[in-house]
Amino acid sequence: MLEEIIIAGFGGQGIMLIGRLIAYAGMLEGKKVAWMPSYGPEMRGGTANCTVIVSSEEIASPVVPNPHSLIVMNKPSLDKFEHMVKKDGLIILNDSLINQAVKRDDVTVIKVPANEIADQLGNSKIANMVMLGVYIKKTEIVNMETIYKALEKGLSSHNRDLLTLNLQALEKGAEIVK
Amino acid sequence: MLEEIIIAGFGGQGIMLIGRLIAYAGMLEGKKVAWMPSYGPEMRGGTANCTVIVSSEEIASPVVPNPHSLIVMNKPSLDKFEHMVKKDGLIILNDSLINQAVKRDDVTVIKVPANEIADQLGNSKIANMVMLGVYIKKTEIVNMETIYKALEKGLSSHNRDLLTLNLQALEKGAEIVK
Amino acid sequence: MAEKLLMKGNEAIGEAAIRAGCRFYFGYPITPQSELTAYMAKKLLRMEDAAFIQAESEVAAINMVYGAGATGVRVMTSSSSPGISLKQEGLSYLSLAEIPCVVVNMQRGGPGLGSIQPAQGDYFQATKGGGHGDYHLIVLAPSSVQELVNLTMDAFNLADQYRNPAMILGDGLLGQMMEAVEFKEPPKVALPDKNEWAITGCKGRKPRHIVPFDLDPLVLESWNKKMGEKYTLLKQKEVRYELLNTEEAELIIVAYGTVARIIKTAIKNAKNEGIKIGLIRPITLFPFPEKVIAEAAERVKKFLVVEMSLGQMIEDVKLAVNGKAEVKFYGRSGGVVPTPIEILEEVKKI
Amino acid sequence: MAEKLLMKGNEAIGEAAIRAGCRFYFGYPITPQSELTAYMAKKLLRMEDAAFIQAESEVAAINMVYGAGATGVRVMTSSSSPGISLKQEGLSYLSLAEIPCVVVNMQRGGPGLGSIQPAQGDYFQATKGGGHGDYHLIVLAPSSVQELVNLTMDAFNLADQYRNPAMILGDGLLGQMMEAVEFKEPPKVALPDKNEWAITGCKGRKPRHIVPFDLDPLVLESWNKKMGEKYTLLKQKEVRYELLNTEEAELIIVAYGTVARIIKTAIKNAKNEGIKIGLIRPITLFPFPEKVIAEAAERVKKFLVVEMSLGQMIEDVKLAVNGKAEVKFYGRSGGVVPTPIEILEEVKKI
Amino acid sequence: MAKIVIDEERCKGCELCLEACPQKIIVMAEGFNKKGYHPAQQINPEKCTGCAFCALTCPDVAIEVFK
Amino acid sequence: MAKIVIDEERCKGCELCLEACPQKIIVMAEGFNKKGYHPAQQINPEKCTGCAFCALTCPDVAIEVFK
Amino acid sequence: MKKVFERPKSLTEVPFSYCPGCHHGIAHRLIAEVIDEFDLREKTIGVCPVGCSVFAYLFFDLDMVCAAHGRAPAVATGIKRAKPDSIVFTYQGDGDLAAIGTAEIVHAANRGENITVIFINNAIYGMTGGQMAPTTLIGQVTQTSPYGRNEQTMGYPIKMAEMLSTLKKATYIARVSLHKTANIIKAKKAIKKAFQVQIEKKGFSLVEILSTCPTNWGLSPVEASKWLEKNMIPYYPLGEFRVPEEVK
Amino acid sequence: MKKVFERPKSLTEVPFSYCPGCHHGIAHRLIAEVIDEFDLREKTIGVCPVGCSVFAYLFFDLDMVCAAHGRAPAVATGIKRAKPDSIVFTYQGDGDLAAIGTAEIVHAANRGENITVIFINNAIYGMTGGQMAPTTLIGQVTQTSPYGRNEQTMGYPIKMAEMLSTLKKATYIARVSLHKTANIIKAKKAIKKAFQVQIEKKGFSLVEILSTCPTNWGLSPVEASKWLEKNMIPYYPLGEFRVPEEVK
Ligand SMILES: Cc1ncc(C[n+]2csc(CCOP(=O)(O)OP(=O)(O)O)c2C)c(N)n1
Ligand SMILES: Cc1ncc(C[n+]2csc(CCOP(=O)(O)OP(=O)(O)O)c2C)c(N)n1
Ligand code: SF4
Ligand code: SF4
Ligand code: SF4
Ligand code: SF4
Ligand code: SF4
Ligand code: SF4
Ligand SMILES: [Mg+2]
Ligand SMILES: [Mg+2]
Repeated sequence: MLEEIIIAGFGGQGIMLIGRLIAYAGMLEGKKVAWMPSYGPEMRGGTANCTVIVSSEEIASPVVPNPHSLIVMNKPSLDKFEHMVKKDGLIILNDSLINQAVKRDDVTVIKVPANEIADQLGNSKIANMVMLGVYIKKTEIVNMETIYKALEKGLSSHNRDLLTLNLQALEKGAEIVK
Repeated sequence: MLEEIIIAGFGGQGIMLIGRLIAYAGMLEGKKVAWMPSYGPEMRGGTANCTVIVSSEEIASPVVPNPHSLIVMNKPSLDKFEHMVKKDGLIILNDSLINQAVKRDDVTVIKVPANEIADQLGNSKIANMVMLGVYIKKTEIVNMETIYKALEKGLSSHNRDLLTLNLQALEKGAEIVK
Repeated sequence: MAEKLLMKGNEAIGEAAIRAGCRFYFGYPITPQSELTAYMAKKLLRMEDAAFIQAESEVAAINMVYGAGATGVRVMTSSSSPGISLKQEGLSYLSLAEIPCVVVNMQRGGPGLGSIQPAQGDYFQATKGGGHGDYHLIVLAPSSVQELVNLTMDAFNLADQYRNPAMILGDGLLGQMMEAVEFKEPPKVALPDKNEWAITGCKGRKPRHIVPFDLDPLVLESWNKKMGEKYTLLKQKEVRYELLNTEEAELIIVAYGTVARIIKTAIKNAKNEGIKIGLIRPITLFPFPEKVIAEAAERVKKFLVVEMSLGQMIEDVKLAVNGKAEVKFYGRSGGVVPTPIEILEEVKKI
Repeated sequence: MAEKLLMKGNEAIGEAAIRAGCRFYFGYPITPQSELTAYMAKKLLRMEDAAFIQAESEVAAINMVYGAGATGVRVMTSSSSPGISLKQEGLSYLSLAEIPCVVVNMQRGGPGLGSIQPAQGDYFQATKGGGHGDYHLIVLAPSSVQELVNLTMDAFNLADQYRNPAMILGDGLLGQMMEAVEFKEPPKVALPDKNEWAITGCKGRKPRHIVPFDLDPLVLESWNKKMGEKYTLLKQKEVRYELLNTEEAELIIVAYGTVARIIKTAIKNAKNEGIKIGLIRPITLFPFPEKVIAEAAERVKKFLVVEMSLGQMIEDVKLAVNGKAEVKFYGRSGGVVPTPIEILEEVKKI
Repeated sequence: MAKIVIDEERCKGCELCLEACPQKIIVMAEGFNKKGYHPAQQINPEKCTGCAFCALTCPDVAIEVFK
Repeated sequence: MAKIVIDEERCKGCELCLEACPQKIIVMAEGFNKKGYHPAQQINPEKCTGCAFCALTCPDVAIEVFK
Repeated sequence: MKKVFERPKSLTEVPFSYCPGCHHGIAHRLIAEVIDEFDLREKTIGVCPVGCSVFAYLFFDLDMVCAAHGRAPAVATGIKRAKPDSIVFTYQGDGDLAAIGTAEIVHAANRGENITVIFINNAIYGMTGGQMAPTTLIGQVTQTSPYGRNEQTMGYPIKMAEMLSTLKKATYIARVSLHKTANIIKAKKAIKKAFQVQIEKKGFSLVEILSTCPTNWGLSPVEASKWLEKNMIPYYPLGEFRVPEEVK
Repeated sequence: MKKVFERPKSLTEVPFSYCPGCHHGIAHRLIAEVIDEFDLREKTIGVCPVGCSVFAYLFFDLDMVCAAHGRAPAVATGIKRAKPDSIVFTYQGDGDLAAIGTAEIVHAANRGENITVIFINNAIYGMTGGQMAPTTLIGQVTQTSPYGRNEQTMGYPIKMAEMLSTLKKATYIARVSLHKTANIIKAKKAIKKAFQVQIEKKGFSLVEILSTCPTNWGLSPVEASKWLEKNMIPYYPLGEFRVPEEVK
């Protein structure tokens, strides 16, 4: 089993966090994991992305030119990463900020109005969790429960107040996947 | 023709200057010359020495492990350089400051009471010129006149006031060599 | 078995250093190693008999290392390419003074301000001595977060054992990525007694000096020779490398660090296509595993060196191969990380 | 024929630089190159449209060079080993920014504070790039005061022609010794127009930038490649060396700078004893004269590399020889200058 | 009579102009611009004095003022 | 009753002690020491007050004072 | 209607890459306006530092050179000495100027280099993600002062304007702030004076600008401006520290 | 008779390698006496610079470390942080401290490192043969100011004591001179206070010592002391610039 994911969006959308959660959950489930951020001043207002690999075997190359899945939260990132996704791969896109169609027809596309859902839940910052919920439910790369655990363990104390809210967002996301 | 000389003494005794004068005079007479000082904090109160090479051919190695001639103006320098002089070479030593015999018997030794002579001339700083006078007269490596010319040209304006005195010292030195 | 933690490479180094007994860290922020500086701040500022200083510059940092190291404590600094350049004078001093310390370089694209993406353009600087004079750092090149941990611990031991600065030569990718790591007890090795030379105030003994100069060239030369002997010893005793498929290989790739991991994927893919590639991964860059390469060159006639640079380690590979085999090069630079696919394509061209 | 002057090597460089049109000098004193700084002060402080600054440090000096060089003027700095180490970050910046300039290193014994006597321990630093990233300086190695003059003039031309920093790699002995020199007109070569890139204020044109970074690795890589091409061109077109007795030699010594002169005496003495030694003296250390060495290795099976170091250039010689001949080494370090006698003894051992 | 023109795409929604405007006639728009920010927006333009405080304060030079 | 002892071989003939001595009882010797300097020398030792000004001023710590 | 406020000519059209509400943008605009008003665009050479403003060359429509971290004053010195008729300014952060570049700024000021230095004091290393700067306030939490800056081990925030004012050839030294419109107007006046000193070849001029870094302070831009007013200004008094007679 | 003046224990028997009349020797003796008087010899670590006093390790009978040129304050910081109970002093020339080492001294002072700095201001680079120091006086001829220091291109001599006194944690800062016996006595008092500040863990202390370099000034030792009095003291006022309440 080998899953390679790229997650991309604006800096500040919580891109890095959901990547870490997947990696952490993977580790908790005994898999090999690697998480690799884009870094540098891109973080300031620009775009941010990270790569996550979850695998049953030792991970050799941490560089993923062709991910199976793409979680994408803004337009520039869709432009940048769309063509990289493997044939028969998965693109989950944040419909709230991307009013643009995916050009490829050889991949599965799920459109998520993540910001709207997050706003409904009362905090626009948790759009990322909605996306994560969709992704986990769809791929079952790890159990949703492990993600909950990861959230509990992995969130800094500062963010912990938001735990319930985060869980709600995850569920909302999962609900989208019929 | 190849002459290799080491000149050594205390910093401040004008060691470097007489070396430069030989080199400069050599150049004026159309020979190849090289002058190489010891350098660094040795200059501060310690010992100083320089190597001069005057040659009719291109000078290859500027490093002279075994000079033909040694002009030596203090005891530590005699200790340091005596053994290096070539067999049948020449040692001119400043008798005023070195009350120690040369141990070797395979070299020519000339003892010069340079400081006394200089003091008599009224300036203890020109002991070096006395030594130079001895050396030139003895070896005739260059003409004494060329040394005069070198002195005129080569002395910084500051020292030029001392020109006559220097010439006198050179002569006094030359006189020692019968 | 110790608990597994998901950690960034940079933070893992910090934790490993602390577990190896390092209580003194002097550094200056720079991407992509800043998390290490931050980690040391977080930990050391709360520990007894410890110090963390964000120095005014890399120059100051390496000289603080020099001062602390001179007292015999375990001490570390870290930076990335431009900042490491600023430490060159200091590293040259530390080497002659034989002060053990660990220096981390999380390389980024260069030269100049370059980019902040991973690169391997500082190989020459690290292994040949970017500072003046004859000296070498012990240079360790990890290729995973776990190896960052292990080699950091080893680096402190090697530094102490040989009284020589040791460098962890990583890259931005290693520093930034997270993997699961375990912290085992740092390896216990017999180490020389620092009380023989450390500067601690002359209570109960004759005063000591750490003076990295001697104006008598013969004395200085004798020190140079002593250092030279140390390097020879390192070459005899401390060479480390990893081999993969070198026995059946028709072509051997030599690569270190991050690149070596990518090569492993390429090798796997190649196998599927029936192409037999082997990998020699130097783990110590100085001392360089020249013997194993020389031996391989007796059997295998094609070598490919892959680096994230215009070609630096290739010189050491060629020196080891010594004309016995063809040595080709493939490199990406400026912060570009090669993919397994392009490497396989390159292999096919040979 | 121009008048002969008896000049110290350091001062001769200064005079040559000024005659080559250099009006800007930024430096920091260090033995054994201080006379050069002093010479530039004496001359430039009395010239129009010129500047001399004793910078607050070597770091500041190289960055002043960067600023002045960016405006298109001919500019120089100089130092000796430890001071050159401090310039490594700057040299890396200058290289990527493609700012021409001339840097003089009058090497002394190292590492650390070392000694102040002549040495050649900075060969790696000079030729491989002691700073971070892939870059090379143009490195010229004179071996007499006259050659210091000639190569200094050439260095300015080469720097301008290739938009690359050029280094004069001398040593304390060359800087301190006096020999007779002539100053001929600096060679006139066709040079690219600096008005194409110099930063002078954007009057009458679009603004320009000198920005030695790009966060897009692909862009930075393209710059790296462009630099790589420049180095290839240098290797094709600018290699210089001197040959002595290489035709009849049974053993070839490779040596540069001061050491090469000493070898010449050794060769002469050897001839008297019936021993046939040849000399290959690299004048450009980067680009290194690898071809002529490779060719010689086809004929001559014994090489001896002599350096005032523990052995640095020997790696380039071995790379050129590529296993075709045996390459031995003899070195003195710490500021010790080998004598013709000991070299001849060494030869006899082979 | 005065007016301001806010360059929506330059605006990063920092709200400094809101604070700066003495007339308090700048608010944040509901929608997002291409970069994902809610841009600033003038309301009650008739109250604008053309004092340019908003423009002087805008870190992104996103505002022009006419009078 | 006071006296000073000048270490001839340490003395570099700088003459600072001459200047410093309120009694002006230090002069330079005629001869040279091993390093080639004329060392300082006390005259009229009976005038010495043991004030140690000479010693305090000597850069080479060449003077000891007894009282 | 007439345009009464527009983008200065010395800025390009490129949108700033700074974070929302970051004062770097305001400082940029003020400099550009001053250059426009003195009509210096064609003879000005800017030196950008390493810091968030490393990208300044994209935003100023001028000849620009990017210096190594901290070395902008040395680079500017080289430029100015080679081209004495140009107008040279550096733009530097507090990490750049007050930490790694301490020697360069002190000696450029001491030599009285005829350059203008714009010094952005935002009490933090912005670019590298929020480490302690020499100007970070006591108690301020940063990546490298995670328990707040502690004067016992880290010393007090350094007052560069005051320190440099002890140097005789530091002709014009002022400290201003950008947290309010009124201060922005004053800041521009100071920048103008600084350039005027250079135009008149009177020596070294420096304007220290208290600025926000909302991102690394962890505050909204509006909160950040308030934090600056409340915390920075009491410690870093605004005003002119050195003024040449004729420019007063 | 009793010995009323003898060689301090913290000096070795090795004769100083300094030029005749050079004040470095006096400064060495004063430091050694202070260390003796506080009985600190066994816990003191000295840091010598690169400069004529690079040889200080031969003369002090103490644990000594030689730092790279200018970096003594950083080296001392490393030592002191690793061994907080030791007494650490640096001994630095004006090239070392006021030129290449500017950043290190400013930040050691600003951090309030609990070390003592002895700063020998002899207005010249002695070791390297007489180049201009940042402290060289206007008009003074040196190897690199062959027509005299000119404030137009080289700036004014820098007053380090004054500059560092603007830093809050620079606890004790004084300037003294060695040109006369009376001054030597005062100098020792200042050095003693500086060490006392360190012993009491009160922070950074520095004594700037005006000294002669007869060799590179081209004067006899006696003339040099007079030159110092006549030229240096009017520009570099003697006195205490920073004194902690309790030590006054
Ligand atoms: C030699 C070197 N050291 C460190 C860095 C990393 N670095 C880049 S910017 C910066 C500091 C930025 O802070 P500041 O100067 O305050 O500017 P700001 O981003 O806050 O505007 C550092 C340490 C570097 N590029 N080069
Ligand atoms: C990095 C470096 N740059 C330059 C030098 C050369 N150097 C040695 S001592 C010195 C300056 C000495 O002057 P100062 O600090 O005033 O001490 P002094 O000799 O006057 O006591 C210099 C420039 C060096 N050793 N290292
Ligand atoms: S010009 Fe003045 S009144 Fe009008 S919107 Fe701007 S700040 Fe408000
Ligand atoms: S100040 Fe400018 S960037 Fe900020 S909200 Fe107003 S218009 Fe937008
Ligand atoms: S002790 Fe006083 S009186 Fe005696 S010699 Fe010395 S200075 Fe003169
Ligand atoms: S002060 Fe000391 S060194 Fe100088 S002359 Fe007197 S005794 Fe000699
Ligand atoms: S990190 Fe801070 S200083 Fe940098 S752009 Fe963002 S807000 Fe501005
Ligand atoms: S050169 Fe000057 S400072 Fe150095 S020892 Fe001689 S007199 Fe003293
Ligand atoms: Mg900042
Ligand atoms: Mg000095």
